[in-house]
Amino acid sequence: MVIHPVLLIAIPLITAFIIPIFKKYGAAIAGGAIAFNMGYAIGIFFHVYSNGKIYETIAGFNPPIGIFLAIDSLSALLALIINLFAFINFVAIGKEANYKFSMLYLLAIAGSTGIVITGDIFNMFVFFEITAVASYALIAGKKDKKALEGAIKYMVLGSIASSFILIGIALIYSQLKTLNIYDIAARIASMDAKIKWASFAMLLTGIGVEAEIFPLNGWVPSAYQGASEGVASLLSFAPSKAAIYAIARLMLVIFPFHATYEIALWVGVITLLIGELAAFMQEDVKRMLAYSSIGQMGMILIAFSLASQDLKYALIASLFLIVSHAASKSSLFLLSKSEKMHGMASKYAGIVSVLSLIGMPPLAGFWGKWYLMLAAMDEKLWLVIILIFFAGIVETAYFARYLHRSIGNDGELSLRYKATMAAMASFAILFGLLPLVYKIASLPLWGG
Amino acid sequence: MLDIIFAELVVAAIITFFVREKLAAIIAFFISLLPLLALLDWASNYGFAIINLGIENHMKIYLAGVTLHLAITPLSWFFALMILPLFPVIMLYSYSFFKENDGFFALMLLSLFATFGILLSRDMLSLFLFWEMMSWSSFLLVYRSKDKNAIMSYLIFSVFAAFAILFGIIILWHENSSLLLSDILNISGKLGFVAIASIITGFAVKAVIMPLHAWAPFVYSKCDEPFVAFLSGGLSKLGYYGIFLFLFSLKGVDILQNYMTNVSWNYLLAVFGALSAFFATLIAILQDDLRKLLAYSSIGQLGYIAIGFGIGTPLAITGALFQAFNHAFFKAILFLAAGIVAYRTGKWKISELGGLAYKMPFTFMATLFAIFALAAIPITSGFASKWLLYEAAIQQKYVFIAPIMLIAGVGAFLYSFRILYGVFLGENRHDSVEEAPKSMIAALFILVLPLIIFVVFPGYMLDLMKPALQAAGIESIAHTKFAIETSLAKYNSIAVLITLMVAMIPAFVIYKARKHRVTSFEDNYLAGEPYELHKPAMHAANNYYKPLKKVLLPYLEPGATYYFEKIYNGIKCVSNAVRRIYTGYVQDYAIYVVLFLLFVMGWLIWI
Amino acid sequence: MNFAALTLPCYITVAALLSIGLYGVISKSNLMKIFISLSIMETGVNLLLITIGHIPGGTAPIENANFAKYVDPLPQALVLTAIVIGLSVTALAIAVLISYYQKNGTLEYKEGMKW
Amino acid sequence: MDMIGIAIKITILIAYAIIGTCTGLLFMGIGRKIVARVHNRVGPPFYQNFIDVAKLLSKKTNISHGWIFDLALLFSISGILLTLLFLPIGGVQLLSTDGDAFLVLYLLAIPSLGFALGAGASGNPNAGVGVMRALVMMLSYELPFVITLIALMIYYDTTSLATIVRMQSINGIKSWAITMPPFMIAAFAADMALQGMLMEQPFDIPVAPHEIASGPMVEFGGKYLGSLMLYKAIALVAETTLFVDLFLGGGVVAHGNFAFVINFIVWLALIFLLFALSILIAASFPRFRIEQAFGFYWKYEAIIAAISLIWVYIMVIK
Repeated sequence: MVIHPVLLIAIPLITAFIIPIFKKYGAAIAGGAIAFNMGYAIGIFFHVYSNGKIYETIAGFNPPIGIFLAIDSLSALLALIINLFAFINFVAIGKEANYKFSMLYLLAIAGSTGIVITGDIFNMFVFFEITAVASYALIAGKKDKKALEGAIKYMVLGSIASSFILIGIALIYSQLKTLNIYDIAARIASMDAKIKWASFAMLLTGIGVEAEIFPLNGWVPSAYQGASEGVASLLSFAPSKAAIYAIARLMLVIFPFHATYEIALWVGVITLLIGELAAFMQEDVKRMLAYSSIGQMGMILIAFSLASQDLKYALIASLFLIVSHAASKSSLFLLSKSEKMHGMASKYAGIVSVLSLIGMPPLAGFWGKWYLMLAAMDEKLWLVIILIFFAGIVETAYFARYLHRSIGNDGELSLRYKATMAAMASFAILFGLLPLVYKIASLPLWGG
Repeated sequence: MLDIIFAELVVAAIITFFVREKLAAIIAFFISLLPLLALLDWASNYGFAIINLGIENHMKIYLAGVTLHLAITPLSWFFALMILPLFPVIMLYSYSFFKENDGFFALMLLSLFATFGILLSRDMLSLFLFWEMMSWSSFLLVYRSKDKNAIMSYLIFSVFAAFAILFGIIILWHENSSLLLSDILNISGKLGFVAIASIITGFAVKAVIMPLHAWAPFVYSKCDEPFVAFLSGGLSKLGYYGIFLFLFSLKGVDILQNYMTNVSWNYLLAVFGALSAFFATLIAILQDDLRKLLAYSSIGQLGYIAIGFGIGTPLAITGALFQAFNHAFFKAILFLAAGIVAYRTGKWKISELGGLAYKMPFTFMATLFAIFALAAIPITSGFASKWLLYEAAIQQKYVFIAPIMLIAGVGAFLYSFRILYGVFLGENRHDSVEEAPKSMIAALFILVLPLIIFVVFPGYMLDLMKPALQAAGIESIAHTKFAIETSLAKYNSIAVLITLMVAMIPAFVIYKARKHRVTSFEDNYLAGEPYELHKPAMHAANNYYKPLKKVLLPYLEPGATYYFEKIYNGIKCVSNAVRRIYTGYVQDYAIYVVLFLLFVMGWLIWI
Repeated sequence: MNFAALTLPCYITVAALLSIGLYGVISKSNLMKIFISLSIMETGVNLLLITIGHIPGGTAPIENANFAKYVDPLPQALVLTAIVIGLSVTALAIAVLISYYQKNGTLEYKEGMKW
Repeated sequence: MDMIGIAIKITILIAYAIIGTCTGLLFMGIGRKIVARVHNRVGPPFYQNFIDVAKLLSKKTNISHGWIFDLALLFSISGILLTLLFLPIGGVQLLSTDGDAFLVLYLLAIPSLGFALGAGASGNPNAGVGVMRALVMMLSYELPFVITLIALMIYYDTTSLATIVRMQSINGIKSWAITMPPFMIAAFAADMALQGMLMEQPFDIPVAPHEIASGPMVEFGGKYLGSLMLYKAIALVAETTLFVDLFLGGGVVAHGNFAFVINFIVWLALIFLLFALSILIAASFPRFRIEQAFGFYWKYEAIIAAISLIWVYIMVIK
């Protein structure tokens, strides 16, 4: 098999620009492209799983000058998750996807995948912007007041964020004259301390807006609430996961310092607490799920920050958390289309997702919490452990309320919609039972 | 053999989900007999020898990067003996209980799977894993009730328990660098204390020790009765299994004692057990909902087990295990019988029931027997267990716990009679009610058997638990087939039974000597007034313990639930305050972004 | 850092543009003004990039034998990309604002979804 | 134990069962006489209760309410005989080595439960109310009683009644528990509890003839009522004997070959004294209401009993 990771980005991008030509068949073409992308992501994943890292330079220039893609086990997994769920989600959206929607959807996927697999910090920025612009448009696409408001909030914060990311990149470039993440990482020590920290702060703030970190996540509840179910689901597994992965790279590869670890840890803890507490009293389901997402992102951030200290458990924890959150939250967002859990499949999806999120074995969420605890224990972070437990109980409380509220059989969801939801939730079980994620995390990391 | 059983349980769980209810019940019944085969296999291989299989003989499951160790131990064998027989009985019962198959049997089999897993776990991770599987499979059964309080309280308390156990386990893992249960805990001081205390707290939630019982009344009173029978009879025992495992098998007692030598932490467990026995009994007396009454009675009876573990002498532990065994059976009978009553009449309120004894004599007899066991009348094995506990308390001169236990035992008579009188005796209110279906009756009487066997031979029960106790280094107490002897006194069950039978002779002679005429219940003495005038007042079961209620209620009113609600409301307030951060103004959010930037910069550059 | 005669005023301008932009975002309630402020910010960032790439006395990075010294070409390429992105965001923003105006009849940002 | 030993033991047991029954009936008759004298009446002859029982048992019974109703008769007589035989009587151990005080407490519940079942099966609301009162009374008086019981148990470090009696009889009267100050208090509390156990005024709330038409026994007639009377007679003996065993050394004053005759007489005298005391109290006090009785036992009596328990506990710990 010829491995060209660039196809993961190129195919959706090109398809996105072709689609407007074939208006009528746009959705079908997009579906085919996403399916191909999914297959390709799976292929790359298993290639990386068995053969190790892949580097690909584009247009013949070698790093540090040229642009290059770097796929290690982590990015392969992220790319797999994004494309896999993107496909399932697209099937769920089905007829609602016209050619415009499909185009934006493809752009968002391309952008998210790009963030994950790029090895160039400016490219990362570009992909962030592609994802963000596509997401704004997707959110606004519902065209009611709430959707527009959500889109505007996202847009304002996203624009500020992009400015900050760009400033951060500019600061790094001004010192090191390179944009390659590898190169930056190798020479980070030679940077002027103040500029180094300023650039980290800028990048963290900028990417943090996309990664739903507190207090940069003002847009999150409104955007999720305003967006249609399919889009909310997309937002929960594609841009946010890519962004948190970008932060992980920032911390693990570029700025592996104790100060950054500490700041990320406590920001993560606060995000977790605020997210879960805010979700506790929320009456609107989508908004509740959005706050819950914030909390989960906080937990993933904690895991990643611990991973900079202790690769052994924390990295596994973060991967499990990402998988669990992607599978569960997106299926819950899809489920929020109907007020009640209608039919067996949606009951299954809803319950499995909730159980995985609150950490019941043998679902993926449990392993996330388990390894996170082990990692936190290794660092003797008593307060963090207790706060995570507290947040977990709060989370359980509102999810229990949610489960109770959605008892009932009324609602009309198509069979395909329910099947896709169930399929999504099944991945929480699948990844929980298979040793895949565990083994992935033990593969050598990028730059390490 | 174990792996086959595990696999078959899962497969059967999936199959039963999709077949018709009767077929599902039959499959579930036969499949749930399988784990018992494993027990028999073990008994035939090793008898009552104390065998702890080495790590090389464990069954291993590889899951998500970890290895789970499973094997039967003497302790798990004993607990399996008390919990696992409940499953086939419940399946048998459910054969006619459910009108349609909506997943009950599948979930029950999953619960069985998890139960079996918990009992067989030989490392803490698999213990926790199966424990949580048990939590969610039973949660899904609770979820079927569609009752908000039940669903929320069960899930929240389960997760709280899980976190408490997890917290303890990771401390033990970190300090011990091993999760195997066969290793001796090499931990002491504050950390060891926190770990063990936390684990015990976690298991205490499922063991329904006050004040962590708040979920039980909601759950017990709203779910399907066959499930509640398992919940009260089986699941609570798993909580005590965990407590026993960590407290005695792993010598957690010593860790607790070594932390502060002059404080007996164990005693605290006994005190909580005594308090739950006492208060739950008093609350049970005042209930009108049959299921709530049984729920509180369950809490009270389980409190005795906690007392036994808390006292911690061989005598007390023997008593506690005996009590656990009895409770598994008699409480299952009571809940199943309550289910029969509801199945036939559709009513739960005791004040609306009455006079069922002549309509359903077999149900009544089984219930009566269970109540004898519950009230520790010496013609069932229920007495021996309580007697051992009383002896243990006196032996240790626990002058606070002993009277509370005894008075709770007396209180049990009160609510027992409330069930008997309110439901089965008194005015006949249901003319068209029939006896329960045969499968249900059969289920009840299967459960009665052990209560009879072990009153005649209490020594056999002590023999059964002997390996479990000796594996934990606890000597078993002196006994023969019929009699148990302690340093304080002796209890000879056969003397009681034979004397009772002999004493029955004069009673029987008196009974048979002269004829009597059976009249309808309506034909009775009402101070000379015709029955019609009194019809509304015939049933005295309405607000039965009114005088007692008047006296006790002010003291029982606040209750643990009240405080948990306060905590819940407190979190609500905090949550409301936190939500205000999201003002809805994008300008504010922009300010947050800038502030965050400045904060991070400030932190990194100046600190 | 090498502060040459030209770069310092550029940095000051960058700071000013950024501050003005941020101030606009924070203080204005008219959405159009907010997005104009964001554009101003972007301009500031672009200026920053160019300033970083500037080498005193350098010329435009076009192959020319006469000039050996030219400015760093990469930032300029970046700025081109950034401008395109900024443009697309602005265009999208205006499209959304039109929709917003049609629904709400105003561009003033009123109390919306909260808590 | 050989066959002859068993035969002798069985004979003794049967003898004591009969003696207990007769003593009980006799005491009841005497009690009626005493109450009558206190009330300034003549009263029935002391053998009146024998006549009553004989009459009731020998007549055809007109009302029964089915087999659960019959359980009352069966359980009451057998249960109370069983209880009696597990008590040491006048130094004779009977079966008391095969059980202990806890067993006796629970055996006492068998006849009560049987009666409660029969009363419930009758469907008469008065019976139901009566049983409720009886059970609440039981809950009330058991608290002080078990506290005093535990005080004795931890002092003598045994729960066996036989052992308690043996240890109290080492030095005759001087070693009786009641001679010690803490147990004087305890004995007072236990005697009040005994008053409740015997269902005498002021604690005759369950039967309260004027309120609920004799409560549980409202439906009993003929052989059922006869068995009830027999039960009451034996229960009287059993309960007073329990008190004697606990506090008065089981009435054991002498040791030796024929000591059991003396001891028997002392035992008889003691239980008569106790019974007479309770009858006198009953004759001079009006009835409590149920809440009052509950409050009396759980507040005052329990505190008194608790004081003795704490006192004993301190003594033992030292």
